[in-house]
Amino acid sequence: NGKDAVAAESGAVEAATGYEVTTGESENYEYIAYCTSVPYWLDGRRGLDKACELLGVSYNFSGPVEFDAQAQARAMEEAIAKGVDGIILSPADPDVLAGPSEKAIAAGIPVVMVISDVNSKLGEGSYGWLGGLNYNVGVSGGTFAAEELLNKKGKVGILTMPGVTVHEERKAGYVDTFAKYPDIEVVEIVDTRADPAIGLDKAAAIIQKHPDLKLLIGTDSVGGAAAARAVQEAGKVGEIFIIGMDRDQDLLNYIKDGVVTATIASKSFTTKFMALHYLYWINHDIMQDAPDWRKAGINPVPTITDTGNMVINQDNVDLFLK
Amino acid sequence: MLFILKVKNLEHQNLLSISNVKKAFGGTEALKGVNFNIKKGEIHALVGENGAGKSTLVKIISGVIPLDSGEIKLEGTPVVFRSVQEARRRGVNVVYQELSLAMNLTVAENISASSAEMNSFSIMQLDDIDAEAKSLLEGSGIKIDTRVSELGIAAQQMVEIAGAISRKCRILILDEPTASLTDDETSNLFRIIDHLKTRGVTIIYISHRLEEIFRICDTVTVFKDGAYVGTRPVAGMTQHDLVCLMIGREMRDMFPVKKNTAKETVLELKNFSGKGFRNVSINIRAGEIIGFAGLTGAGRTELFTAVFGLNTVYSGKMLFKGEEVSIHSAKDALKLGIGYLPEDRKQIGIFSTLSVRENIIAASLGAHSKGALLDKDKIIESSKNIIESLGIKALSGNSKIHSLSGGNQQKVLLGRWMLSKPRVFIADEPTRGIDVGAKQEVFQLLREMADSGVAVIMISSELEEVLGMSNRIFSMYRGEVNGILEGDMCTEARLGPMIVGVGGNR
Amino acid sequence: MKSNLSGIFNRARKSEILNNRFVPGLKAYSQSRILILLTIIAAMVVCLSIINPRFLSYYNFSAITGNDSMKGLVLIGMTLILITGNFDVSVGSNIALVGIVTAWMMQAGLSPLAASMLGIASGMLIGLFNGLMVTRLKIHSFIATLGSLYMARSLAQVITQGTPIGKFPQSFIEFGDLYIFKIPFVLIILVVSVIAANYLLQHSRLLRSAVYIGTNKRGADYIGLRTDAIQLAIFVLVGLLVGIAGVFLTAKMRSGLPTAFTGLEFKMIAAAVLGGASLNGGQGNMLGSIMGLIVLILISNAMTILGISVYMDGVIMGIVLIGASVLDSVSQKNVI
Amino acid sequence: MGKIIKQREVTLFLVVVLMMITLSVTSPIFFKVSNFLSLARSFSIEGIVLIGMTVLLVSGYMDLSAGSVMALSGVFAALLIEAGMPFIIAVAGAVTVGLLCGFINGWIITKFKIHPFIITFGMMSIARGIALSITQGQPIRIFNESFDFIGQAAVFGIPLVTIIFLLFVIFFDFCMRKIRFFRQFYFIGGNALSAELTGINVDRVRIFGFVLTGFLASVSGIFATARFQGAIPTAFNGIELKLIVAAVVGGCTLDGGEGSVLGAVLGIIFLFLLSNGMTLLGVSMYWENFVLGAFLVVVVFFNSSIGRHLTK
Ligand SMILES: Nc1ncnc2c1ncn2[C@@H]1O[C@H](COP(=O)(O)OP(=O)(O)OP(=O)(O)O)[C@@H](O)[C@H]1O
Ligand SMILES: Nc1ncnc2c1ncn2[C@@H]1O[C@H](COP(=O)(O)OP(=O)(O)OP(=O)(O)O)[C@@H](O)[C@H]1O
Ligand SMILES: [Mg+2]
Ligand SMILES: [Mg+2]
Repeated sequence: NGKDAVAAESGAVEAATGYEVTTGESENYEYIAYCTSVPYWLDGRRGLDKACELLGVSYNFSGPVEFDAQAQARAMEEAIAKGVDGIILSPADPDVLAGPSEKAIAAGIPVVMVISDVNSKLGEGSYGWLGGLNYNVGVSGGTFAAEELLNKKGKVGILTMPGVTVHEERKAGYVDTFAKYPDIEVVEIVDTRADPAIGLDKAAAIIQKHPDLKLLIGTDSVGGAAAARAVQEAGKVGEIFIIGMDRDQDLLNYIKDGVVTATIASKSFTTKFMALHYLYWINHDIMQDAPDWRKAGINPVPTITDTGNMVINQDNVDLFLK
Repeated sequence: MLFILKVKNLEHQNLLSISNVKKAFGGTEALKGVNFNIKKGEIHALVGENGAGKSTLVKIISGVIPLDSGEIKLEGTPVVFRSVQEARRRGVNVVYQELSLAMNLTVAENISASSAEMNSFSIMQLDDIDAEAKSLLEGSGIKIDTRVSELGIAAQQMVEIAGAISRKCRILILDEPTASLTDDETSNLFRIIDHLKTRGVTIIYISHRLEEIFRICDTVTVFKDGAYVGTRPVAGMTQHDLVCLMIGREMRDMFPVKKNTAKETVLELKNFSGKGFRNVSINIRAGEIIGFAGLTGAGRTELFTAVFGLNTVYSGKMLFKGEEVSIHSAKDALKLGIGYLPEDRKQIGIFSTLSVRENIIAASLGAHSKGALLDKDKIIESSKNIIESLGIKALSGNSKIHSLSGGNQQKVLLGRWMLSKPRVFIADEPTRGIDVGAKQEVFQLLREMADSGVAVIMISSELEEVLGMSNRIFSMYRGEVNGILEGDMCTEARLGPMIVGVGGNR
Repeated sequence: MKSNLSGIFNRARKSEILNNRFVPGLKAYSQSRILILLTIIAAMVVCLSIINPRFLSYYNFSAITGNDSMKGLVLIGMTLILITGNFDVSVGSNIALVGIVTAWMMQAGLSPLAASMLGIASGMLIGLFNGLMVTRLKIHSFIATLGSLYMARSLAQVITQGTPIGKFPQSFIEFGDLYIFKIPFVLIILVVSVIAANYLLQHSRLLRSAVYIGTNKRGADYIGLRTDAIQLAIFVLVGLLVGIAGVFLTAKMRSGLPTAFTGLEFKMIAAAVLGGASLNGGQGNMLGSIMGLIVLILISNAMTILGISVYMDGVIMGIVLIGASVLDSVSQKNVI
Repeated sequence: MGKIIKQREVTLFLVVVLMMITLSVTSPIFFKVSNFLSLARSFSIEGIVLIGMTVLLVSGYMDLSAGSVMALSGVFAALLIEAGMPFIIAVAGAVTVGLLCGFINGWIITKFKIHPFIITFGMMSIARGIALSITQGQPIRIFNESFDFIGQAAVFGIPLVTIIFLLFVIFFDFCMRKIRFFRQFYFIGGNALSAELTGINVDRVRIFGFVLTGFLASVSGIFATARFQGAIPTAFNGIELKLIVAAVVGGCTLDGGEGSVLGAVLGIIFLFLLSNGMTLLGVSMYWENFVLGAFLVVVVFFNSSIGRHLTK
C-alpha cells in the first residue's frame, strides 16, 4: 500500500515538471474544507503550495471554521460565483455538498474530491476522488492493534465525534475489525466534541471505569492527544496503548515521548498535490486518451486514487516532526 | 484681612447658590435659567407643578446629570459634581423621587450601602447602622434584615429616607419623600427632619402636599414650567397665596361637588378572603365614589388586585350586578368592565418605552381592533380625544411616555381607563406624586366618571382626599374592613382613629 | 377643566398630533440604525463588486439567497422572541431535529409533503415545550431554551445514531432548489414573510400585545393581556417558522444532518441586535434584523471573495459586530 | 437573606452528595481517588474562570468571550515560552492578554452602553480568531519545567490547580459576601439605576467585573496550557455556555442580583459529576446531551421554586 503511494507521488512530480509552465495567465483554484481551524489541513496545503509553484497557478483555502456542511455548501457556491478555475473539495457531508458540486461542474468548473466523497454520479458531481479510504484506516489500525499490540485480546475504548462521516467511517472500520477477534471488546465509544478538554475528561472516565483497559483509539488527532494526556495523568503510560489519527505536531510529540503508540495518517501532501494536478490536467486537456475527452464522454483523470495511509510510530516519528 | 473674612462670612450665609442654571432634554427646556440661594441651616421648600423642573434641578445639584449652562456655588466656591459620589463626598445627599433601592438586598445592606463608601475593600458590617436611621425604621416597624422586595412601597420609601439621613451630610435633599407615606409615617419623618435641623443640616424639601410646607419649612421657592417664580419666607404666607404663586391664577375649590347619584349595586363582595385580606363584605353602587382609607399594609391594594383577578382569593363570593362571578385574570375583570389604576405608576402603570398613544389604548386593544388587526385610525382618534380632553402635556401622541412629567403620566393612565369605559373603576393612590393642579384635574375626572354612572373606588392614604371625594368611606385595618362612614359621618375625627384600628363600626 | 396652559399647549401641538403617522415602528431610534446598516451594506457591495465584478453576478445572488433565505425566516422568529422579552437559543438544534424528523419520515416511506408536515409539527412541538417551560414553570427563557437546545440536538442524534439520513425522493430535492422566474423560491418566501411580519408587528393585535409584554411584563398583566398565552403563542410561532425553515433547508441540503446549525442561535441574536432589537425586550424591527443578517452574510461572502484567511473570519466578524454597535451608540447620542 | 442563599447552597450540596452516592452505588469505580483527582483537575481549571462569570452574572451581565480569552492567553504564554522567555514573563504576558480583553469588553460596554451579550460575543470571535491566526490552528507544544510543575504538582495528591482554585473560591466567596466593593455587584444586579443614585460608580465596578473575568480566564488558560503541555487554540470552544449553566444551576439568575461563588462552584461540580457519571454508567453518547438538558431544566425549576417558597 505504502509503496504504491510513493510511486504515485514521484510519478506526479515527474509529470508536473514535464510540461511547460504557462505564465501570463494566472489560474486560481479553490480548496474548500470544513472545521478549517484544526491543524489537520496544513500538510495538505503544503502539497498545494508545491503544486502551485510547479504549475504557476495559485489557490485559496476556504470553508467554515465549524463542522457545518451547510456553510460549506455556501462557501462552495460562493467560489463558483467568484469564478475559480477548479475546486478541490473535502465534503463535510456526501448529500449536502452534492448539489453545489453538480452546479460547479455544470458551470464548467472542474471539481475533484479529496478525503471524503459526495453522493453524485461520476462526471456530474466530481471528476474523481483521492485519499486514503477512511474505513480502511479503521481496518488497518484495528488489525495492527489486534495483532501487534493486543495479542488478540483486551478492552478497547474509542474517542470519536458522532455524526461526522469520516469519523463514523473510521469508527466502523475499527469496530468491524475488532468484531473478528472474539477476545477483543470495544467497551466504550465516547464523544470528544472535537474539544481537547472534553476529550481528556472522557478518556479519563474510560480509564477509571476499566482498570484493565488495553487500548484507546482516537478517530482524529484531538481524540488521540486527549487519550495521551489522560493516560499520562493516570500514570498508565505503557500499560494502555494509544492509536491516534492524522499527524498534528501535538500528537507526534506524544509518539516521540512514547505515550502514543502510533498514529495513522493519510498522505495529505500527496493527495492534495495530486488533486490540483488533476484539475490542471482537466483544464489543459493534458490527457489524450481521446482527442477530445469531453466529446468522447470519458473521464480524463483517475476515478479513484487511493493515496493510502501511513503509520507513524516511535521509529519514524522524527522524520515527521518539524 | 478682616474685610475679606466678613465677605466670606456673608457668603457662608448662602450655603448653596444657583445662578442661571439651564437644562434641556432634546426639545424640552426643563430649566430655563433659575436663580436662587439656600441659606445654611434652613429647610427650604421647592414647589411647582408637575414638570416644573424640580427633580431636574435636584439631579443637577447632586451630579446625576450635567447642566447645560449656569453655575452652582457651594459655600461660595463654584462646584461641578460629575457623579453622585462626588456630591456625597461634599455632603450633598438626596432621596430621589424614584426609588433607588436594590430590591434583592436587605434593608440593612441598602442603608449601609448608602451610608458608607462602597468603593472600599473593607468588610461590610450589617448592624452598623446610624442610630437615627434605626429609630426611623423602628418607628415604622421595619425589620432591618428583611429583603426590600418584600416591603410595600411606603416601607421602601422609609428605607430610602433612612439611608439618606444615615450619611454624614450637610445638605439633604428630599424629593417628594412623603408621596407614599401615611400621616403617622410622615410625622415620624418630620421628627427626624427637625432633629437634623438642630444638628445644622440644611434641607431642601420638595412636596406637592402644601400643608407639609407650612408645617416644617422656613422658606419656599416656586418654579413654573422650568422658570423661577420667586422665593418667600413661609411665615406669614397662606396656602392660598402659595397655590396662586404656583399656578399663576386663582385656585378654585380642590374637590368637585359631591353629587350623590348612586344607583343600583354593581359589585358586591361577600365574606371575601384572600392573600392579605380577610372576610370582606361590601357593596358598591354605580354612580358613587367609594373611598378606601387605611394605613400602608392595610391590605387595600391586595383586596382590589384580587377583585381585579391578580391576587389569590381563598374564599368568599363576588357578585357583579347580582350574579356570582369568579375572576381569574385581569382579562376576566376587564370583560366585566372593571378597571384598575395601579399605585406603582413607574413599575406597573406605564410602558415606559412606548408612546403616549400606545399607553392610552393599552387597556382597550380589543375595542381598537378589526379582527386580528389594530384599527389605526380609531387609535389615533381615541388617543387624540383623550390627550385633548384631559389636557395631557405631550409633544405628540408619538412621544414616549417616559418623557412626560409624573402628573401627565398619571393623566395618561387615567385616560387609558376612561377609554376602556369601565363600570367599576378602582383608582389606587391616584394622586401619588402629582401636583395640586393635576390633583384637582384627577379629582374632577373621577367625579365625572361617577356622574356618568361608573362605580369609582378610590384608594388613598391621604385622609383629606378620601374625605373630600367620597360618598361613602370604608376603612381597612390589618386586612379587614373595620369601618364604614356615610354622609355626615365622614369626618376626620371619626376616620382618623378607625384606620389605626380604633372605633371601627364593623 | 384643563388648565389654561395645557390648553394653549395642546392647540399649538394639535397639528403635530394630527400629522404624526400612527406607525411607531420606524422611530428615530431604529431609523438611524437602519441608515447605518444600509450604509454598511452599500459600502460593502460597492467595494466587493469593484474587487470582484462577479460579486454582482446572478450566480452569487442566487447562491447567497438560496442558502440563507431560510435563516431569515428563523431570524423573524428570533426578533419576535426578543421583542417579547424572551430568548430562544434552541433554534439551531430545533432546525436539525426538524430536518431529521422529515428525513426519517421519508425514509419510513411517507410522502415528502406528509413528512414535511410532521417535521414542521415537531418544530412547533419544541416551541410549545419552550413556551410551557417559560410560562408554566417560570424558568428563564435563556435557560429553558438552552435545555431544549441540548435535548433537541440529542434527540436528532439518537434518531439517526449519528449517521445523516440522505437519499431523498427527487421531488423533495427539487423542492429545495425551486426557482420562480429565476428567483429562488425561498427568497420569495422570505421577502413575503418579512413584509408580512413587518406589517403585522405594527398592526396585529397579537404582536402588539407581545410588544407590551416585552416592555413591561407586570404592566401587561394589569391591562388584561393574557401574558402567558401570548408568550406561548409566540414560542409556538417561532417553532412554526423554524419548522418551515428546517424543511426547506433539509431539502436544500439533500440530507438530514444531526449536527447541522450548531451555534445558529447566536448568529441570529447577533443579527437581530445589530438590527435594533433589544435584549431587554420591547424593541426590535424586522427590516433592521434582516439588514443585520445581510451584513453578517456579506462579511462571510467577502471572506471567500477576497480570499481572506479562514482564521481571520472570526476576527473580522467580531470587529464589524462591535464596530456597528459602537457606531450606532455614538449616533444615538448625537440624536438626543 | 443570607439564610436563603445558604439554604439554596445546601440544597445543591445535597443534590451533589446524592448524586455521588447514586454513582458510587451504581458504579464502584466512581469513588476511586484517582477518578476524583482527575475530575478535580478538570473542574478546577474551568472553575477559576467560572468565578469571574459568577461575579458578572450577579451584576446582571455575562461574558461570552471567556473561553476564547482562555485559549488566547494560553497561546500567548506558549508563544513567549517558545520565544525563549522565562516562565514568569510568559505568565505575565498571558495575564496581560486576559486583563486587556476584559478591559476592552468592559470599557466598550459601559462607555457606549451596549448590551454585554453583543460585545462579548464579538470579543469571543475576535479572540478566537487571533488565537487561530497566530497558530494557524496548530497547538503549540511547550517544554518548560515551570509549566510542567504547575501542571503536574500536587500536595498530598491534590493537584496544585485544585488548591489554587479552592483558595480563589474561598477568597472570592468571602469577598462577594462581606467586602463592600464586591457587594456593589449585588446592588448593580438588583437595580443598576438605583445603584448609580446610591453613589456606586456603576461603570467602574462593571469594568472591574470584566477585567476580573479576563484575569481569571487567563489564569485558567495558563493552567490549561500547563495541563495540556501546550496551548491549543481550539480548546474551550463554547465553554461560556457551560459556565453560565453552572452558575445558574448554582443559584445565579440571568437578571442579576442573585447567586454566590460557592453556589456556582457546586454547580460546575454537579455538571462534571453528571458528565463523568454518564460515561461511567455507559449512557450512549447520543443521549448525553438530552440528560444534560433535562437536568438543567429540572434543577433550575426546583431551585427557583424552592427559592420562591423560602422568600415567601
Ligand atoms: N430624561 C429626560 N428626558 C426627557 N425629558 C425629561 C427628562 N427628565 C425630565 N424631563 C422633562 O423635564 C421637565 C421637568 O421634569 P422634572 O422631573 O424635573 O419635573 P418635576 O418638577 O420634578 O415634576 P414632578 O412634580 O412631576 O416630579 C418635564 O417636562 C419632563 O418631561
Ligand atoms: N412597614 C412594613 N414592614 C413590612 N412590610 C410591610 C410594611 N408595610 C407594608 N408592608 C407589606 O406590604 C404589603 C401591603 O402593602 P400595600 O402598600 O399594598 O398595602 P395597602 O393597604 O394597599 O397600602 P397602600 O395602598 O397605602 O400602600 C403587606 O403585605 C406587607 O407585607
Ligand atoms: Mg419630580
Ligand atoms: Mg397599596
